[in-house]
This record gives sequence, structure tokens and C-alpha cells, in this order.
Amino acid sequence: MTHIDSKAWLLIIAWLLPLCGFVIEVFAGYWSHRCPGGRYKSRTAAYLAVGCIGGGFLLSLSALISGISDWGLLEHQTSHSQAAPLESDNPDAHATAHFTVANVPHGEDADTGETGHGGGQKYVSGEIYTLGTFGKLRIAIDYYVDSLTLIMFTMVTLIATCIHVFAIGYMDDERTEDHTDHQVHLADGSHLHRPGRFYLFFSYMSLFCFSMLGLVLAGNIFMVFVFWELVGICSYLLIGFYVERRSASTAANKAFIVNRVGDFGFIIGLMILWTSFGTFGFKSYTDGNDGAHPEPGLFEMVRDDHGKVDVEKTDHGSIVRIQDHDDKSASIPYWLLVAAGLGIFAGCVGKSAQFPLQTWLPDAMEGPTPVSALVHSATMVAAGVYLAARFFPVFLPEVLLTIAYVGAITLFVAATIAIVATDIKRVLAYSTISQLGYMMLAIGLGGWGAGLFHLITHAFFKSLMFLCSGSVIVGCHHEQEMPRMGGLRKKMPITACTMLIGVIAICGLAVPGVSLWGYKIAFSGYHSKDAIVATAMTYAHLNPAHSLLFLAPLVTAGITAFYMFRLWFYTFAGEPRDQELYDHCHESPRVMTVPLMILAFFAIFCAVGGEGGPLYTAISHSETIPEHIADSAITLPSHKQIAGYHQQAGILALLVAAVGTLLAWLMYGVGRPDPGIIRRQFAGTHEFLVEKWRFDELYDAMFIRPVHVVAAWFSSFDRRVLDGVLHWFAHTGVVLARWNRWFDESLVDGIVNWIAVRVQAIGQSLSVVQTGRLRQYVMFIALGVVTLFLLMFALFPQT
Amino acid sequence: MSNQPLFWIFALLTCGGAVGVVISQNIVRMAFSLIVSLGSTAGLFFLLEADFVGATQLLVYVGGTLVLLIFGVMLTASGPFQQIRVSPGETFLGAAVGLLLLSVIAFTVIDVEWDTLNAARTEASPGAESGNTARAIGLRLVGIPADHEIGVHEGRGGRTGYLLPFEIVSIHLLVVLVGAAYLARAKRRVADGSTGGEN
Amino acid sequence: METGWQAAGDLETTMIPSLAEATIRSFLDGAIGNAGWASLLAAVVHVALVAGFFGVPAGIFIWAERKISARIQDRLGPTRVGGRFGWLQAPADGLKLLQKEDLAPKAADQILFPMAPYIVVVSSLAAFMFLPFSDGWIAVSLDIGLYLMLAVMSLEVIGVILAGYSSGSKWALFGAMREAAQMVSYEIPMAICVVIPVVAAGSLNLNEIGALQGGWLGNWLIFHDPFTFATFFVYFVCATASCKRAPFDLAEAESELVAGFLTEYSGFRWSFFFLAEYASMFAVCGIATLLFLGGWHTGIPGLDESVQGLRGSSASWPLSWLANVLGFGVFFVKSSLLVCVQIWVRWTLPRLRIDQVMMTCLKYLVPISCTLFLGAVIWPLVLSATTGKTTLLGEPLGERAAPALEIQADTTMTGREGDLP
Amino acid sequence: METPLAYYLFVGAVLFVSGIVCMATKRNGIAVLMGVELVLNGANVNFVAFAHYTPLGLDGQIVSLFVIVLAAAEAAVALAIALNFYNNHQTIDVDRGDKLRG
Repeated sequence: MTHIDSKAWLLIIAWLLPLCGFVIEVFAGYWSHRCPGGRYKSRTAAYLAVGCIGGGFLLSLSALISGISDWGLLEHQTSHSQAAPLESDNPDAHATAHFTVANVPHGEDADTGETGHGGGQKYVSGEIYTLGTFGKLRIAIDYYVDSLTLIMFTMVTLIATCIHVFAIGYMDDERTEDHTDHQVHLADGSHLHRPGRFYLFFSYMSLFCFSMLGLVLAGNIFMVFVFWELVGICSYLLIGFYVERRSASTAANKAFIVNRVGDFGFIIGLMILWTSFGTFGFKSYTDGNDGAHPEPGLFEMVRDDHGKVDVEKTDHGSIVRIQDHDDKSASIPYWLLVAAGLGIFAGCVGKSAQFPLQTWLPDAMEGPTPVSALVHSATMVAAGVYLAARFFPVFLPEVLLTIAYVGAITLFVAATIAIVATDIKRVLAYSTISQLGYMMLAIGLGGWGAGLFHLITHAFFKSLMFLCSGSVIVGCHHEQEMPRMGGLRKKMPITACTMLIGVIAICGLAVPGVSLWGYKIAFSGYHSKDAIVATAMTYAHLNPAHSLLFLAPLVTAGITAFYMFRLWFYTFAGEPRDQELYDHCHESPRVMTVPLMILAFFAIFCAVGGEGGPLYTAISHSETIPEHIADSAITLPSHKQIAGYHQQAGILALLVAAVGTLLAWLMYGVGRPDPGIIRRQFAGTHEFLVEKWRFDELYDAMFIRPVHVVAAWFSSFDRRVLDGVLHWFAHTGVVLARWNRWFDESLVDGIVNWIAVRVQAIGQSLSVVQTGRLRQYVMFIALGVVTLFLLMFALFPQT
Repeated sequence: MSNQPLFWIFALLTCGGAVGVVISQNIVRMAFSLIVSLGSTAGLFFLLEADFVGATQLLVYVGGTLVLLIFGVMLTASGPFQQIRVSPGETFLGAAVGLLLLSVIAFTVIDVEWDTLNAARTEASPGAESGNTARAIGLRLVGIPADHEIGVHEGRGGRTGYLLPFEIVSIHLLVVLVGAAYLARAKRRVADGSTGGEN
Repeated sequence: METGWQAAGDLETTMIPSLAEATIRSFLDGAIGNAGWASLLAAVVHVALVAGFFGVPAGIFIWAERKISARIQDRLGPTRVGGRFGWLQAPADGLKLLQKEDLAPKAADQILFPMAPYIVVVSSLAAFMFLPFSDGWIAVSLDIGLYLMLAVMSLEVIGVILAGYSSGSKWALFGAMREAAQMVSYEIPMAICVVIPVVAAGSLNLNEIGALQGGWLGNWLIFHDPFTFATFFVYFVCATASCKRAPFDLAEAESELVAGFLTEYSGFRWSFFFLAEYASMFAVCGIATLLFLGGWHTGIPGLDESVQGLRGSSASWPLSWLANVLGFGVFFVKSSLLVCVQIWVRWTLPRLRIDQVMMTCLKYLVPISCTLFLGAVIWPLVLSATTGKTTLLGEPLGERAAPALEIQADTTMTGREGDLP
Repeated sequence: METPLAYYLFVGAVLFVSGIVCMATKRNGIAVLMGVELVLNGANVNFVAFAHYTPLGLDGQIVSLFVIVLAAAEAAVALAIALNFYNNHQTIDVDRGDKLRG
């Protein structure tokens, strides 16, 4: 390990801190938590975990600040600053201007990419440790740090810190030697009693943070895969935290198995990439190669410095020239690269719960709420989006189109299901899926920055809402059904208030046309969703065949607003529906509300300035802007083009969201039209949605039943044929053994026994001499001596 | 000077004591006979000009026998003059075997021509008449062969000593003493309250 | 010292096995003319002399014990028998005991019971054979004289045990067993204590050890080094214990065991035990005198040298005889003073318990004596390394062994037959 | 005239045979030990006699010294064994020790 950049150092330490925490907690946790005499265990494990992740946050923050100063992350990229006057007074002019250059796409943006690269590398990459070299294959622990990594690190550690602190309060009832799980009913009607697993929870959380940070830090796709799986394991452990609950263990299994499907594609992608490119690395090392020509990474091989993919047509179909490679003629078939991209994306689909693998995420809400907040909304599911974004340079237009459609379908399907869900956490879960669909859509549409922008903002407000729901659940004594709540804002004002902030943020509501010190009055969600919708609108204009990709997010924006406000009105507004629940309800302690307020702050302000703001600017420094591929049917929108549609898209989205909000207020705030009547009128649709578009049934029919049939067939084959052969062998063995036994018993044993009997007889006859009497022995000696002498005299006389 | 009468006295006492040990049935009388026999043997050693061996015989063997005596008294203390008799047949058998052995050894002793050895000895060491062998033995034990008879014999080398056996025997003695003390240690019983005094 | 050293240094003369034998036997040889008879007669004379040295001091000490104990107890003691001081008391007692009936209990072992006193008295008497009363006045002068003397004295306890056992009485048996345990235990520190001056002197020959300490007081082995000084007192304690003297007289503790192994004895046989006890007191004190207190030397610088000068002129035997008589007187006075100390201790200190006796020996005296031995061995090495001398006060004594060693080493190196002792 | 060597050897033989017979006929464990002592002494007499009468010189005496020392050691161990035997059997009759097992 030669030289490692200071930012990388900071991140590596921030990455390893939770691992230390995990090791200490998991090995020493149980004992450290015994208090002398008291039945309560101490909070040491939680403090340790919070300390680790908080330290990680501080380190990440310093790394981010260092990155900002080193790379100038807050400065707009040269051509951007002029070409993207975001809130320009004259949007039409821009729009027309950009339509004219649409035929010659990305002329200016290509320069941007060049300057982005040429103006000093804005990433650091290097090796921490080589695990092994197997021929050409080199497996190492690498790091790859660019602005995206820095921001992801900061975001993950910040949210994780908040959630850890929140969890101290949420998991408090686990801090006992005798915890009663009221949701597990034993055969005798009683509830399960078990020791509290307070320390275990925090050790899992620490392991999760370690894995997630490792995933973000990874400098090669193999390491990404390793941590990808580690994240999956943590998810499995945390979903199944209440392992005694059947639903929890089933959900954990489901999450794990569904993820395997995606990972299968991931592995295929990995294999294609390795066989074709011979490396797993993202980009060449900047650290540690002392002047030598760095080994090129995947991104550099696929695209040149201008983001151009070198496609050639040959007799056997299109091929892609591998660039920056020793062998100038090295190439990869076009379709194979597409397959690799689809494979990688399949992994993202599984992890980010995209259609058609979205079914596991709602079930994952069986885990404790902080887990839902951290793992299943803010970070882990975002890992899929992160990977899709990270691998953006490798994705060819066909792949991007697939991504876009998957995202569009997902966001719509999930949003529709969320309308009818009644469990507060499930509403949020479907909302998460839907929002992840937005991000995927954005990436697929070429709105790389918009997708990641939304990833960050969504992480903040979604974790905020989950923690709010956790606060509600704790306050209502583990009641999650919204129909039993209502009017809680009086009982838990802070929660209600912060939740409202989150809801407004996700709905993308804003005050149109008014700005304060040059900034729009809007929460973070408005900016990011606006960016996506604008991208989609531009895309739809450029590729009219794919207009659906614009309509879906637009409509869903309204649906989102509807179901989110439905949730808020259901829970906090109106009159209490269950008086008893209401009476026992209480506001959560400070340890839980303070993280809420911190997250609320970020949910409001993290995206301030929108696409001109610091967050988006910093993210965009990592962007690879793809150059148009010659005979591709798809034209990706450029930044300039998008900027032209921004105004329109913003107004449209706001309008739709406002409609959704209004509808929600009418139905659930005012109660007119009565939701019950609507439900009855659209009973079929409602049932269809309640059953989650019958995906589970579909999978049951498509996969599970056929598998059962095939398995039954194999089982009968096993029983009839294989068992028969085995039985025949066994029978023959028995016959042989019988004969062998006869041989052993009669012949071998006969000889041995005969010898033994002889020996025993001799011994018996000799044992008469062995009296144990000392005096006789002495006598024998004397007699023996005399006999010897006499023999000697007799045999050798006169010698 | 003629030592014949002294030899006869000591020899008779030695043999008589030994036979007394065999014949006697009382353990203390046996021990007394043994002391007589061993003491007379020491006398024989003095006659053979082995003063140091004789003195050691007195000190060590008599000390050892003393302990034997104590044990004999202690372990047969259930009756004041307890005797464990053997059957006359056994006694006769033992005597017969003993006589047979004695006759064999006596035959051997008589059968050998000892005079040649005697002659060799008189030639080899004309002046070793003094019994003051203590210093020579001591030097020999620490590895300095001061005995002129041995020192000059060819094939033995000039440095014949017994330092190593001496050390080995010393360690051996120590080990044996510790071991014996361990073997014979008192098996302490748990003291009941009445005997809890100073001891 | 000069003369003494010269006498000791002249190996050929001092290493003659028995000086006194030589004189008496040569005298008789000249008178009778038959060597065999002469040596027999000389042996008889020696035995008579030794018996005299054995009996007379014992008698004196029996009387002295009575007088001293009486004085300690504020009495007069015997005053009538034989005149002023009752000096005939001991012979009178002996006479009385001789007249008594020789009793033996029925339960006693009829062979061992009468024999036990003889063993005691013979072993006690035999010890005197190796004790030089003056320069050359020794019955058998051996290189291992001290060793043999200790060996012979240790035989005494066999008689005691036999006496205790053969009496057929439990008191006697108890006493004998106690005596055995005590003797066997105390022999260990006593032997170690005896070895310490032997190391300093470099010889086991009591006559040589005595002769070495001539000159002046500083040459006495007790002043040889601090360790020998301490050793003297340890030895004295052990010696007292090995004589069964109070406060170590557990074998005959009247208050518990009637009279211990003496219970069944009376008359003549009883007096033998008594005689042997006082004789061995004198013997151990004689050893102490010889080993530590300069033997027959007065310790006064001029006097010792002139007396030694008388001895050196062996031509005129009456003069050397006179010198030896003087030496005997000095030796006797020193030993008697030590005996008187033993008597004094007996009438002053109360008796110990048997476990205290054993503990004193095994827990204290043995470790102390071992430490002293170690110190005495290291002392001359340290001293010669620092000051160049091997003693502080007197002339170096241990060098006596050095020339002999050198000669022997030469013999071995050259293979030449040396004329060695 | 000097005593012939054979006389000493005969004395040694008598000691030796007495020891053997003592071991063979006595049932008392202590007596058996005494027999052992006698046997060793018979050997010692031979050693010292040979040392005196042959060119063996001091070697014989030294070996006999070793024998004496080792006999003392043997006696110590044997007595300890006898004591244990007595503790276990309440007797020192060696014929009672014919169990051939713990």
C-alpha cells in the first residue's frame, strides 16, 4: 500500500469503524450488557454503535469538505454555468435553441465531459489490499472515491446516525432479560418470553453500515458484489430480527430469495464483464501506481474520454471496440455488452425492489421500524440505484431504455397499491418502491444527475417519514393499522409536524412563482422530482414513441401526493377512531424526536437551490455524459434540452401533485366523497390493488407451482429409480456381509480363539507359580541359581 | 602382626549373628543379631585395612538397622512379643535350599586358585598396609585417582574417578529420601473439635 | 604456633597412626622382647587407661552434679561422705548399687534385658578410644578418628532401645521410642556442625585438629570465622540433646514415663546407664573442646609455644610427658567447664515437650546448621578474594591440606608412585 | 601368616545365604528387609576382601561404599512401603500381600 489519498483514508476509516463496533458488540455484547443485579441491560452497545457511525459521519463530512475544496465541487462546470440558467426568465428561448441542436446531440456537453476529465481527475482510486491474484484475475479491496461516493458516504452516515439514535429509544423494550413478544402466540396461549436482543440489534446495524459503506467505497465490481451480498445478509438478519414471529422469518426468507434472483443476473453480468474486459476495476488507479501506465478500468474501456462508445458493424453483427487496451483490436459483441448491462441491472432490480421483483420490500416491514427506515428506504434499496448510476457508463441505450421502462412500471404499480394499503409502514414501503422507480426511470432516461439527486433527497425525507411512523408505532403501542388511528397530531405534535414536512417533501409541493433570496420556496422533494419529470418530458419530446415514460411519472406524482396525504390525514388529522388507542397514545421521548427534527431539517433544505444548488452541482461532477451512438433509435436528452423543459415540467408536476393533495384532503380530511363508497363502487379494482396486483399469486402460479410439480417428479424419480438402485446395492452388500460374517466367525475367529485358548491354558498352568508370595519368589531365585550352577558344572566341567 | 585370632573372633560373630537373624523368631532379637553381625563385619573391614568403609558400615548400617528396629517394634506392637511363625515344612525347605546354595558357593570358593591373585597383589603393592584410606577414597570420589596401585595401571588411564557415580548417588539419595517421606507421610484425618489444640 | 605448625607440617611424623601406642608399645617391646605379646600388653594398658579416663570423670561429674544442683537449689548437697565436700559420694553410691539385687521383670526379654546396659556402656567407652587427651595421648589415632567416634557414640542408642523394648513395660517402650526419634533426628545437625570445623581444619584426625589450634587464642577454631563461632553453640545444643540431658531428657521424663527406659532397671545395670550418660557428656564436651576450643592448648601465646617446645624435644621423653600432662590438665578443665554448663542448664531450664524437641531439631537446628555450613565454606573464599588471607584472627589453618594435595596431584600427573598416607 | 582370601569369601557366603534364607522363611516384612541387608553385606565383604587381596585396590572399597549408601536408600524406600503396607493390611505379614492387584 503505497500512497492513499487523504479523502480515501478518511472514508476507509469511516468504513472500518462500524466493523470494529460490530465485532465488539457481537462478541462482547451479551456480557457487557449485564447490569449487576438489575433486570435492565445497559445501553453500552447502542452508544458504541452510535459512536462508530457518528465518528464515521464526522470523517465522511471532513472527506466531503476536503473533496469540495480539492475538486471545487460547488462550482458549476464550465459550460453548465452558462448553459443552465435554471430559473431563467425566458424558458421558451432556451427551448427553441435546444431543439435546433437536437439533431447534433451533445455538441457542447461533449466538451463538458472533456473538461470534466481534463480539468484534473475528479476521482481517486487505489488499492487497499490485494486478496489474491489468479492468473489474469486480480481480486483486491479497492476504493473509488468521487463526488458521488463522498455524498453517499455523508448521506448514509448521517441518516444512519440519526436512525441509530432513534433506535435507542425505539428498541428500549428489548433492553431487558425477559422480553415478552406479544405478537408470538405459543401453543398454550401465552406470549413468547425471551432475553432482550438490544445489543444484537445494534451489532447488526453496525454490520449493515459497514457493508453499505463498503459497497459505496468499492473500487471494483467484484467488491461491490461482495458487499452487495453482505448488505443482503444484514437485511435478512434485520428483517428476521423478531425471528420467532412466523411472518418475520418468512419475510426474511422472501427478501433473501427474491434478491437471489436478481443476483443471478448480477453474476452473469460479472462473468461477461470479466471474460470480455479482464478486469473488475471501475477506473484506473490514481493512487499507488508510481508513474506506470495504470491498468485501465471498465469505464475507460467501454467509453473514451468523450463518453463515446466505439461501435463497429461487422459481418457477425455489431461489435464494441474496447478502448484504452493493450490489444488495439480487442472488442466485445454489442449484444454481449447489452447482456452484461442487463445482468448488472437485474441485480439492481432485486436490490431496489423494482418490477418484477418488488414483492419482497413490503414484507420486509416486519423488521423493526429503524431497520425499515435505514435499510429499506434510505440506504440499502438505494444501493441498486447507486449501482445502476455507477455503472451508467457501461450501459448501452437499449439497457437504459429497459431501465426506464422498468422504473416507469414500478413507480406506477407501487403507487397504485399504496393508495389502498392501510398499514402505515406498508404505505411507506410502496411509496419507497415507487420513488425508487422514479430514480431508475431518471437514470434510464439519461437524467443521471436527476436520479441521484432524487436518491439523496428521498433518503432524507423517506427516512424521516419512516422514523415518524416508528414514533407513531411506539406511541400507539405497536399498532400499525391506520384505520385505528386518527387525530394523533394532538397527542404527538412533533411527530405530526415532522411527518407533514416529509409528506410535503415527497409530494413535491411548492409555492409557485415566489422566491426567497433567489431560492424557490419548496422542500427537497420538489426539486428532485421536478428534475426527473423535466428529464422525462424532454425525453418524451425527443423520442415520441416513448411518451409513456413521461406520463407515468407525471400521473404518479399526483397519486403520490394523494396517498401520502391520505396517510397523514388518516393518522394525524380528524377524530380518533379508536378511543382506547388514542387514550394510551403518547409522544415519543427526546431521543426519538431529536433525530426526527434533524432529518426534517435536511428534508427541507438538503436540495436547496434545486439544480443550481450545491448538492446537485456536487453530484454532477461525477457524471459521465454518454455520447450518442450512431445508429441507436434513442436520443438522450442533454442538460440544455432538459433545462428548456424545466419550467413546464415543474408547473405540470406541481399541478398534478396539488390535485392529488386536494383529493386526499377531500376524501380523508373532509370525508366527502366518502372513501368507503368509492371503495365499494370500485370493489374489483380495490381488491386487485389490495392484493398488490396479484403479483404474489402470479409468481405462485408461474414459479412456485411449476417448481413443486418438477420437484414432485424428481422426488418420485428419486424414490423409484435411484432408491431402487441403491436398495439393490444395499441388498447385495447385506448378502456379501452375511457370507463375510460366516467366514469371520467360523474361520478367522476360530483360529484366533484357538490361539487365545491355548495361550490362556498355558497362562493358567503357569499362574500357579505366580502366587504373589514374596518368600516363594526368593526361593525360586535361590533354586534357580543353584540349578544354573549345577547345570554349568554339569555341562562345562573344568573350563 | 598376625590378625588370625581377631579374624576368627569377628568371623564367628558375623556368621553367628547372621544365623541368629535366621533362627530367631522375635523381631527385636533378630535386629540385635543383625547389629552384632554388621558390627562384626565392620571389624572384618578394619582387618582388611578399609577403615573408612568400616566406619561407614558402623554409622550407616547401624543407623539403618536402628530404624529397622524402631519399625519392627512399631509395626509389631499389637502384641508385645508378637511372632509370625512359618510352618516347619517351609522352614525345612528354606534351610535345605540355603544349604544347597551355600554348598555351591563354598564349592566355587574352594575350587578357585586364589594364591595366584595373592601373589599378584603382593607384587603390586608392597606398601599399602595402612588402613588410612579415607583421604584416598575422598580424592577418588571427587575424581582424583590418588591410589598408586590403580593410577599406574595401563589401560585404565590416569584419571579414573568416581565423581559422576558419587554425584548420581547423592541425587539418588535425596530423591529417595523425599520419596520415602512422601510414601510414609501421615494420612491426616479431619480433626474433630476435641483435638484441636496445639501440636 | 610456629612449633605447632612445624609439627603439623612434618607429615611423616604427625601422620603416624597412633603416637601413644608407639610409645607404650615400643617401651613394652623393649622390656619384653616379643612383639606379639608387647602389642597385646599395650592394648591392655590402653584399655585400662581409657577405662580410667572413662570412669573417673564420670564419677567426678556425678558428684559435681549433686553439688551444683544443690547450690542452684540453695542446698548444700552431699557433705559428709569422705570429708568436707562429700567427695566420696560417687564411689559410695556405686558401692551401694553394686550391692543391690539384680532384678529382672518376668515380662522382660531374658537375653536382651541384661545385655542392653553393656551395649550402652561399651559404646560410650569405645568412643574414648578416639579422643586425644593431649598431644598424642590417644588410644587409636586414625585419619577418620572423629568419624569413627561419632559412629561409635551413635551405637549407644541401640542399647537404650533394646533396654526399653526388652523391659516389657510400656513406660520403658515409650521412653525408648522417644529416645530413638530424638537421637536419629539430632544426629543430623550435630554431624553437620562437626563437619564445619573439619572443613576449616582440613582433617578428620582429632589429634591433628587439636595440634593445629596451638599458638594463641585466635587460632582456636571457634574464632576461625563467624560461622564456626555460631556453630559452636549449635553443636553444644545438639550435643546436649544427644546425651539426653535436660531440657531434652524426654526419654526418662519422670513426670510422664516414671523413668523412661530405666524404669525396670536397678542396681548395677542401672548404674551402667548412669555412668554411660556422664561419660558421654564428657565425650561430647571433649569433642567440642577439640574442635572449637583449642583442645589441650591454653590459648596464651607465649605459654603455648614453650610447652610445644618441650614436646618437640622428643629425645627427653619426661619433658614431653610433662608437657602432655599439662595439656591433659588444660583439656580436662575445658571439657569439665562445658559439662558444668550442661549441668547448669539442666537445673535451670524446664523440660520441653517431645514435639517441641523434634520441632527444634528439624525446623530450626537443621536449617541453621546447613546455612552455617554453607557460610563456613564460602567465608574463606570470599575472605581470600578480598583480603588475601583465609582467616581474620589466627594464622591460616586450612593450608595444611594444600601441600598434600599438591603432592598427590603430582603423582597423578607423572604416574610416579608417591609415598602417601 | 595372613588370613587367606577364601576365609573372607566364606564369611561373605554365609552372610549371603543367611540373607537368602531369611528372606525365604520369614513372614515378617521387616525381617525380609533384614535378609536383604544381610545379602548386601555378604556382597560387601566380598568387595572389600577382593579390594585387599587383588590389584583392585580402592575400587572395591568405593564400590562397597556405594553399596552401603544405596542399601540405606533402599531401606528408606522399603520401610516406607512397609509402613504403607501396614496401613493397608494392619499387619506386615508379607504373605498377606499376595493380591497381585491394587
